[in-house]
Amino acid sequence: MTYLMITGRTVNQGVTVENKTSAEYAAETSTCFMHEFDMMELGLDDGECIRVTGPCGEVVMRVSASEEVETGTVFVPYGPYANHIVAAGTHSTGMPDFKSHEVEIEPTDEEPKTVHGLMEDLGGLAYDR
Amino acid sequence: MIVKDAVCPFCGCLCDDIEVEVDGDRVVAVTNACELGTKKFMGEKRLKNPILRDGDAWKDITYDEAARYAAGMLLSAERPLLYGWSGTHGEAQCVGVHMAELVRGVIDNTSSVCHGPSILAIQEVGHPGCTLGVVKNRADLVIYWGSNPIDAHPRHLSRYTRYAEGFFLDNAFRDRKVIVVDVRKTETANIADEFVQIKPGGDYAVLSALRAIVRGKTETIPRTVAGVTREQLVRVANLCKGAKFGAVYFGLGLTMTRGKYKNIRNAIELVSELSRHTKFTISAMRGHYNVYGSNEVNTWMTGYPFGIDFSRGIAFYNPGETTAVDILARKECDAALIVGSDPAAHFPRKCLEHLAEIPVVQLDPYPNATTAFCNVQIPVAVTGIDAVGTAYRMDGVPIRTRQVLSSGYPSDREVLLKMYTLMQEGKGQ
Amino acid sequence: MTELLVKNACVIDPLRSINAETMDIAIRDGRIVEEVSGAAEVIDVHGMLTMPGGVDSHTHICGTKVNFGRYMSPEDMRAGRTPRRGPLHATSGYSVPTTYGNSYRYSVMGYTTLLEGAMAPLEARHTHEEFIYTPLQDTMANTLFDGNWGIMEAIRDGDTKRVAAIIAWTLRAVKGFGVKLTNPGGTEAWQWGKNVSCIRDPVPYFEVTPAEIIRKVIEANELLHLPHSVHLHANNLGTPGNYTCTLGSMGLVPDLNKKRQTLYATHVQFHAYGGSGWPDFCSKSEPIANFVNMRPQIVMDMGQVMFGRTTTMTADGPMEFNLYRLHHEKWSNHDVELETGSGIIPVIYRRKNLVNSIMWAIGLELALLTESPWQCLLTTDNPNGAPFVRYPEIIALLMSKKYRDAEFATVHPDTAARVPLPAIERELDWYEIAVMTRAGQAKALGIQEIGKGHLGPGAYADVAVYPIRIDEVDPSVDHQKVIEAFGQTEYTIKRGRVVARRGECLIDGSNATFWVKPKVSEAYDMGKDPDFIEKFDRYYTVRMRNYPVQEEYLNRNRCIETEAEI
Amino acid sequence: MKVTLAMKPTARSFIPIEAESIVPKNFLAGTDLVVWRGNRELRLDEVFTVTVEGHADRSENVEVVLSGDDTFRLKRVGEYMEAGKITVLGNIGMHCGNFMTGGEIEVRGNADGWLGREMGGGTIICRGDAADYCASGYRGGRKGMTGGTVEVFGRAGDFVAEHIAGGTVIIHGSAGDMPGAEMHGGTLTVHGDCSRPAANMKGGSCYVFGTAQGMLPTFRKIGTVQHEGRTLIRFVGDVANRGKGNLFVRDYVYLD
Repeated sequence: MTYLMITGRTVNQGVTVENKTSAEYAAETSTCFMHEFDMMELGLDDGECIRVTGPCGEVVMRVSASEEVETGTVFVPYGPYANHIVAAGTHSTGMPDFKSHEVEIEPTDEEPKTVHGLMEDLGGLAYDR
Repeated sequence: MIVKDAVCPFCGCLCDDIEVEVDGDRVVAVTNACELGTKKFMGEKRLKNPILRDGDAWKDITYDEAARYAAGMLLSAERPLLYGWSGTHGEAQCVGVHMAELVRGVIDNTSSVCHGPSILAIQEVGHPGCTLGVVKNRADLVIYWGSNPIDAHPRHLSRYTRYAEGFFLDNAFRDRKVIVVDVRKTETANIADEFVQIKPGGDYAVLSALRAIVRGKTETIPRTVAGVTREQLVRVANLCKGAKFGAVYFGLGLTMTRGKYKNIRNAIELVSELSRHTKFTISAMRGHYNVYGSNEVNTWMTGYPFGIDFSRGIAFYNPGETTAVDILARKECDAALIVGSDPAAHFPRKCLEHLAEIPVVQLDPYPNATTAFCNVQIPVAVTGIDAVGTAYRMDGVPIRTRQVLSSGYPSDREVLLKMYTLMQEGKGQ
Repeated sequence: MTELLVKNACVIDPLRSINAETMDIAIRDGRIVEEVSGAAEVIDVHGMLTMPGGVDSHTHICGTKVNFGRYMSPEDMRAGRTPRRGPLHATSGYSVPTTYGNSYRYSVMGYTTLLEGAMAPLEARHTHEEFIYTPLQDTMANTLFDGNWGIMEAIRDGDTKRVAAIIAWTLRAVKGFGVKLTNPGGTEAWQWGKNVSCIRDPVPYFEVTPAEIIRKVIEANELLHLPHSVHLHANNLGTPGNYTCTLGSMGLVPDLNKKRQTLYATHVQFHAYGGSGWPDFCSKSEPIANFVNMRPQIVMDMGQVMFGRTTTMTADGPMEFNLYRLHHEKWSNHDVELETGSGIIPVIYRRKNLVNSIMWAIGLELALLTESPWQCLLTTDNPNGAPFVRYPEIIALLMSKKYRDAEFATVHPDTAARVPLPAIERELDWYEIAVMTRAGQAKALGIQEIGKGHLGPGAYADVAVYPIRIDEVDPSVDHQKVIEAFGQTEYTIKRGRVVARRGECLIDGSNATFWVKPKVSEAYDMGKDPDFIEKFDRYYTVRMRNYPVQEEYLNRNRCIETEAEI
Repeated sequence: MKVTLAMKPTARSFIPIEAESIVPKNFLAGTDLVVWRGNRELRLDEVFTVTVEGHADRSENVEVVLSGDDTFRLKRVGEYMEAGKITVLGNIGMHCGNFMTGGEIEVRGNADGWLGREMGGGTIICRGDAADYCASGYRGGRKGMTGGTVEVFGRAGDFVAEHIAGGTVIIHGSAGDMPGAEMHGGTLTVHGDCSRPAANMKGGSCYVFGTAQGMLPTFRKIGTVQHEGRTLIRFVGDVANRGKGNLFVRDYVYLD
């Protein structure tokens, strides 16, 4: 199914943003908030894993039911998970389409990667001390 | 020890009434701050010393070694990118500009992925704005458009709008109306007197329609515009025209969606149109505590607020070309210095793939997502916690942050000055 | 110890009544001295015109509003771009250049001291930050009190001493120099989208009139013994027929100070308009100049308009909105809580435009009709009338009837019927120009005693040597030579060092900021006044402890203490 | 005179090369020109194999031919060009033909952003696609293109002809979002589809021969007209802005 993915600030993202190596930050930024009707259609329960495919790749997140999002729309807190699939095009304005991405969502048995894992996938080296 | 009137270095509200209780070199309690600010004051797990990536391992190095590495990297680059700057104090930002001038690099700050589009709009039509206290004391109508202060600027409502006392309002809570415009029914929408829900991508059309209605051209407007009925648009337009003082606060819901700066331009032109009827102002809800400061510093020193390319010696500005995401995604830089931001967490993956290919030095107190792409990371003091310095609030009011504890870490300015001195020597100056 | 001897200078130093005497200027450690040792470095200037460093007593170069003018104008920044060279930083911009751009260009023209014309107290820190990056001039800031709630309340209560006390506390807190009133009362009314039409209109809610604000703040200013007088941007700027309002404002001013004027009326060109609307718009420079000629207690500056593109910026928010409605260009406005406001729009003054042509004439007329050059100083209200780089042309216009006539022939043909300029024969001389560009400005600001604006022993060694010999050039004929000479010094000497030579700045420099600390009695210390503190806490959005500008923001800190009468 | 600039293959670097020196006029005095790769100044022959055939004493008689696989990295080619011809056999980088007042530029491949920015005269032909801000203005500027012609045979990106005040822009394919935004004069024609055309227009004419997606609600419908054998719906606007421009579309869809 295709959804419009919006990314944005949440309190939990904000309180963990200075500690990006924490499990709390990873948990918050890998959460995909979805309307419960859409979840029913995909056969998803709260906390289950989904594969989200965007214009430049895919990433595994966890779904969370939310009344704030409309059907057909999902909300993901700012962070490395959403950005793993956000396209870099800016329409020559400097600003990517952080709030208007079409994504495909399907259930998966895979678990979300760690932030370190995502970074290493792209050629980085995690610092873990 | 309790430090009073400390300044919170989290968001653009830059609340300066924080009480911080310190025990030695540790913050033990924070009063008055929101959850976001409190967590920042209580931050832990700092990087202990500068680190260097050595193949597949990290090794500890000294500050001098780190500064030499950074200076050498910047001096040898053909088009270095100096990015970030919103999470540090103005005095450090000034050194950054001098460095960019000296090595002929590109200097950009996080506004390119925050309110950069707002700046592009202001450059087309100007900006009727005011300080936050003007709204607090006068506004009987506040519109949050594409912004969700409950999550992003939690005290904005209590200090300046919904729950704030106002000199000219007898009963501010009752007399002040709040309208929220968003594609989602956010928590902020729940405390609004009127919620206008727009279809995604429809902000521009709704703003145009409101302008036409304010101008008396209601008959041109279709029955619904981006999911909003004409009746509601007329009601909102009348609320605006009937207000004694109206204030629009807009967020990334306008800057990050389709049309980008054109949305903001349209909102500003709506406010300019309303200014013919009553008093109206508009302001950006800025994220980083000192993103506006980096715009201010860049502007007085280079003439431009962000996205400045010194490759040719003189300053060239063209967001979309000279901004960090574009440069990284197009692989148009060959080194990067990151200060006071975390692009690896906030940029699209394609940008990260280029960061992985070029030398990167970062100044940041904490290990973060960008650390993985660094050749060198240098830990620094946190402005407002263990370093003082100037920051500009979202409305342009400059505030000097306080130092609430001593950690022994050098400030951003100190580290940058060390690098800059080495670079000047390298250039024979 | 560093010593410098400027030999064979043709000196005009009006504060010492020296008019074109050939002499040597001795400098030691940044100050003028009687004589120096044989080891001093010698510069022989071979009879070139030499004056104290230029002083601009009203310019907009640093702070929130100026920077917003830059911020919103990337198209302006495409002009005037230079790369980093040696000790010099990159510059950009024409009408609102970067701080370095302002500083280098002023220095090349021989200016060493600048007064920022309008600083909102709440945003003072910003002005001081930019001063640090204006390295080749000493700076000071006029502080805005036009819409100050505490002051309006004290005036309503008839308590002039409290007005003085609030000014004293604020100047000290924000490291301000002088007291500025911009459209008094109007900036507060503008926070409701309203304005005051002239000096008798009450300010909404506060129920005081601009006339009361002007008079009481003048009295308070003198109670504090501030070096500078009240600096007034009168109500009703830019509207046809506003000269009556200007005369009314000037008529409020008693003569309270022996050393200097009691009121400094700024950019009076914008306030000397006749007519009942744009169709019959005309010059009223004559009644204004006649009025000033009879009142030594008033000094004004020209606010000259020059044709071309510029950016207007002022604390006068409602005026800028009216301009916006005329031009429909981009418009910015910035109201400041409990204090003041500002507005900015870009404009182009065109010769083909009748109104603009009349404005151009009025500024010149004010300078030519005011008998004493000490009472009408040369400014453009930079950049409102024109960027300051146009000063040399203005000097040449004032010195040459021939040049004025040639220019007049190119303006809108109906101008002649609306202005007295063509009939004015007066040509100013070198001495008068020296008064209008440094000596008069220093005297008006009250900084001659601390060594500014003259070359007497003990003065700051700020010297401008212009590449012109006044015994060889007739300014009424050779206006082009005058423009060239004042456009680029042979030497600009700042604090005893040569900082600019023939159009090139030579060093990075380091500025000093002058500010005033009036000493008041305990009873009038607003920092301890419960009512003041309570209102501050309730209605400002910045904590009172976080409001004062720390001395760390002053690069070279030059505090002037005064003994107040309260 | 024909000047052939064959771009040498380079290492895998994407640092843009600013080459505003590549205008016909400059070759009248020889080929001793410089270009800039980032902050490094390079001689023209360090980047190109330079061949000159024939002789000319006027720019009109100079043709510059650019070839090679990496010409997409060249920025500002043809800036301030007054006369003569530039032919780019492949793709060209940003800002080609900035401020051009005369002569002709032909791009056989695709053109990157800001093709013909603030153009005052002359002709630009792009056989492939043009990226964003084709024939547009500069940041904060009042006026974009004021004269001349830009013709793109492929598609155009977003913000084509933004701030246009004069001249002609023709896009044979589709255009992206907001073509003709803020237009106050001149003519923009899009043969294919686009979204939100002529936003906030004050004057000028905008033709869309395909479908206008997300049609703005602030245009007043006048009726149908015949134009070059097509039936188009005529709107006037933008009424949000006291605009008196003409917008013609074959059909349109509101975001309702």
